[in-house]
Amino acid sequence: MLVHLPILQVIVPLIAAPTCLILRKPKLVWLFTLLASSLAFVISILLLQQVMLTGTISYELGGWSPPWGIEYRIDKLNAFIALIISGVSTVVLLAAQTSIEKEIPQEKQTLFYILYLLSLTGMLGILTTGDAFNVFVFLEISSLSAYSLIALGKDRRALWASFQYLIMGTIGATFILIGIGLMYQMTGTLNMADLATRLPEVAETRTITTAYVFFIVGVCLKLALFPLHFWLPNAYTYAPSIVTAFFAATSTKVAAYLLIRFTFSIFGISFSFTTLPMETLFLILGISGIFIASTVAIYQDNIKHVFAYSSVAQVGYMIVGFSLTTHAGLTAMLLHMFNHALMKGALFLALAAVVYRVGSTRIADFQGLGRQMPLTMAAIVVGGLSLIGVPLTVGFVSKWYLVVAVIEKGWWWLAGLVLLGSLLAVIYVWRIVETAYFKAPIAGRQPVKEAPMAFLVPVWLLVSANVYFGIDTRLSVEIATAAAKSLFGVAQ
Amino acid sequence: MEAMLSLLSGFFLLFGSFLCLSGGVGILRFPDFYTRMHAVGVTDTLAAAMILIGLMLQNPETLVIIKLMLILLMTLFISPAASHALGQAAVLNNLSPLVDSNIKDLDKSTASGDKPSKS
Amino acid sequence: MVIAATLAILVVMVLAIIRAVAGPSLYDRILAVNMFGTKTVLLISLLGFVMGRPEFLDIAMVYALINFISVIGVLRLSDAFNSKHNGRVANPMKRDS
Amino acid sequence: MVGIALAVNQIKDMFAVVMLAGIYGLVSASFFVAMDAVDVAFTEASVGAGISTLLMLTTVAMTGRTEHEASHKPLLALLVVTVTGGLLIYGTFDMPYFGSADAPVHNHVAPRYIYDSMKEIGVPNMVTSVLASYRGFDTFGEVTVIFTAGIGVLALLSVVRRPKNDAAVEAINDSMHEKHLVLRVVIKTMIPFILLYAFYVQFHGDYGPGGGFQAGVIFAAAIIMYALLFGLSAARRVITQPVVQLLSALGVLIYGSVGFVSMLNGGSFLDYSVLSADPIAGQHLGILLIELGVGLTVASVMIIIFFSFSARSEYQQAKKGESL
Amino acid sequence: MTMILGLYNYWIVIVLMMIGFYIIIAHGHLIKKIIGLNIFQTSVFIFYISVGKVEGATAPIWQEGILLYSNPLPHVLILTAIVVGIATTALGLALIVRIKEAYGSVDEDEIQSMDNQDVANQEKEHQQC
Repeated sequence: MLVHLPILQVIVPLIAAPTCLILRKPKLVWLFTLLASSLAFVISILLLQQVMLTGTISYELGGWSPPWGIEYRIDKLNAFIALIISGVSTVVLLAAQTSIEKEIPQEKQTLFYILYLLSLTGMLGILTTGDAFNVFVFLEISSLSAYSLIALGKDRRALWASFQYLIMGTIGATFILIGIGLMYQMTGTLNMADLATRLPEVAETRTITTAYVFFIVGVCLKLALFPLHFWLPNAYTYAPSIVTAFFAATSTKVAAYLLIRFTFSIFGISFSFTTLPMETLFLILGISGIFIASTVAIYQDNIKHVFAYSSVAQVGYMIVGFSLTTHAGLTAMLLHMFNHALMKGALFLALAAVVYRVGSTRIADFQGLGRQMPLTMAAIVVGGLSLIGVPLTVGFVSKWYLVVAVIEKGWWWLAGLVLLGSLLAVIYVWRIVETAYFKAPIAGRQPVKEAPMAFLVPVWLLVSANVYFGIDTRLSVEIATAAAKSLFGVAQ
Repeated sequence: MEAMLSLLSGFFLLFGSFLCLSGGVGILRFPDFYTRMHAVGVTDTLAAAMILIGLMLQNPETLVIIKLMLILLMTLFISPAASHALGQAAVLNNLSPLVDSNIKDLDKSTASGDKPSKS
Repeated sequence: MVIAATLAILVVMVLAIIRAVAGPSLYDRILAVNMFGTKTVLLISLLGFVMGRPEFLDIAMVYALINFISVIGVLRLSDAFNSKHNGRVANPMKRDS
Repeated sequence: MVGIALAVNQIKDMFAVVMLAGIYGLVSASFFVAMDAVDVAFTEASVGAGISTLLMLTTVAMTGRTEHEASHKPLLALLVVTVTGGLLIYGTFDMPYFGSADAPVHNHVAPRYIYDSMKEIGVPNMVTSVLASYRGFDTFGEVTVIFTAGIGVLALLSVVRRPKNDAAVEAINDSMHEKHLVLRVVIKTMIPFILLYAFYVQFHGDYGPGGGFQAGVIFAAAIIMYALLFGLSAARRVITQPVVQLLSALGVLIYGSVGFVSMLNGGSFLDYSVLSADPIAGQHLGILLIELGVGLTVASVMIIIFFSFSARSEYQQAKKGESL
Repeated sequence: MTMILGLYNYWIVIVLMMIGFYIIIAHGHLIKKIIGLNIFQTSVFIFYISVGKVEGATAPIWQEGILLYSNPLPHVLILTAIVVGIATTALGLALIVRIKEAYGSVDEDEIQSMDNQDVANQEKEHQQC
């Protein structure tokens, strides 16, 4: 069965989804979903191991050799990100049952888990596939399920947020489709590896330039890169808490993966960055994303909004790493993807616990929670510290690598800007800490209890991962470096 | 025989096209809904039948002829039924026909059939 | 001949579109759509002959079907719409039937 | 087509717009036929002109007909559109000319599909062989997409049915009977033939245009037609909600299990050649099975979607009736 | 001149795409947005199919004696894409129905202002307690 691991990675959650519809009982379905997700996690660990040992794995679907058939191609990069996503998904699912029971009506819970699994399938499918059109198909699976998941939120604004996301997401997907179509027109192939070998011949043409631009714009819509981020804050805020925790940790990573994959492995560095002034553009967008989104985050009254805008800002950091076009920059970006998944997963999951107890995430409702829910709030504090980039947390590691990469390039001013961005994070995290610990509980409100174990266990799992990978950086750094190296190896 | 068939087929096709065109002119030029419907409803079915028969006479394989027959049958079923439903719906919703005295009414009646809702 | 018929139908299709765009009443549009649908059926059948592959009549059949369904759907739903928005205001013709 | 699109832009009456969109679907389908894409035309006709128009109409009927005057200036939109369009036009300048046979598209991957598929798969319709075998996984993804949509719509629109509403709905349906007598008779006679035709499309997909997806849509269309004229509850009596849901899941599972069986037989996922001793027979079997899976899922999801929409609208009406 | 003849088809497609795109962005009515989305996507489909066309070729269904076929691959891709399109449309419409129920409107601006109202209301509520 080991040969079939690449496909099993995607197929396990995919097959599990319709099976859930047959099982029906929400509790049973939850267990089953958890099982499928953890199975996917195990598979991704095995895959990563295999890739680190033997190099890229290729799996031919349907027994047709590429470029005729669809190929699954696992290398260090996507094995790494698949690990993040299936891992976070499993941990988040641990808490799902308790949270969902309160937030979603009984008869829709089964559907919720199915959509969750499908969304996971879509993301894993995007990661593992080696075929450009297959990317589009799985992108749509993940986004369609994402729209419905977000719309399951209790507030009516969830519907509107979901609709906006649907419009933006579909425009993005159609742009990606146009990009793929143009590439196909010029090269006659859809297989990524094959595209990479055939593109240089036609790289000079205007058509390919257009294809690249369309593809990138489409991906950036999904990535919520700064000027195209409008859908994200509301979608994250009004979605059911579990969904927010899952998406915040994963969905932007997948889009970022697509960006890396197409820029580095398919179009190639020389095309992306010498023919077009992409790196400057990305640098500007990244920096402005960091500052504007962080500033907006400071003025938000809903903590989910705060962290959602902070997500947009964190995407900015990733893009800065990306735009350096150096090995170190890419490593920093990958590390930040990993770390950001850990911290945002922890933060939003802790918020889910707060929603479970308090029923709201407005900052005013946090008054006095520091004493009433000490463990949850402690988790938020650690997550926040990580967001700022305090030493001993993962946030520090990736910021460190980013700054080193920037300095390596000799751009001192940029290093300064990155640090300044962290200062903004200090402000919005401090607001939360202040309300939670230094303000008296709202008078007249029933004192709330600590969150149940179903939340505390996964939250603290993620928090301790935050700290662990902040201290022992060997594993994550090693993988990220290897992945970055392999990307540059392919490109050069 | 061959020539005969193709001649016949040509005749049917031409006649069908003519009917089609007259229907088209009708739908465009007639003054109100019911007359337009008359123009279309009458010509449509026959035109379709003519053209399909003309195609059948083009002498293709049996399977194709069977399919053409099926399409023909379906049109014969569908077209009148659709026209009927359409006309009935128009009547039920008080779309009044254009009689020479009530040119003014036309505006009113179309407005009632096409009334924008408030919600 | 086949080509002549195709051209004639194309012209009629254009006329139908004009009517569909111009309206004025809802039923005019439905009528135009219906006519357009039947003409498309014919066009597809003719195209099959023009291109020399007359096996593709299946598509024409589906068109006929779908066209019918959409006309029915439009009528049915516009009915629902009208009855909903004109509310329970007396509609004598409706009561009678 | 440009004219239609512009008209869609201008007209404010949503009914008219939806109908024009339906015509747009028909026109583009005719265009697909002219471009040799018969399978695509098939699908576009049934989906673009049929199902999606119906769904839109249902929505329009539930939400109201007119559009407000746009209050904000569309200048920015115009700018964005012009830039995008300009970029695309810029991109076309280096394209191979339309229809030229020596474009890279026709010379790299495609020739194998065209010239070897008969030998390798033995199915005359190349679209089917590419769809089901060479790129079978894409189609699996497609089935999953449609399944996702079904579940999503269900999650959004499903209503807990209360018996009290049924009576009111039943009354409306009774009043419908006389009015739609002619149509009812016509449709009652036609439905068996349509279903038969759906099966023909399903199993003839190897030799002509058609296949699981189109057959599923036609099958669903027949049921939808029945529901339109005989009322939702009558249609529900024929096909109950749990059964449809089960079938939609079953379709995906059939597809997946074909993949697993080929995996167990020593091939890779969805490698039909190992399903039988003779690779060609194996391919045939595999394609047959997965088309069945596709057909099942598509038909049942379409029915789910449509039922959810009209159940919601009945629910709204019943609610309104109560409040009056 | 050859360029115009060789590319006009694509240009028309692009014009269509842009009209669809414009409808999505500029119109406030949600259903119209979905229709615009449909037009946009359909135009992309037409583009793909145009790419697959070979002059003088016929539909890719094998038949004795025919040698030149159009490229079947774009057809397959577009079949998939159409399905994706209808899936999106259905979901979008379902959302619209729910939005109408929740907000009583299907106009972008109205909903937006109601949303802002919601936020403001919440603030007020909060200040009261």
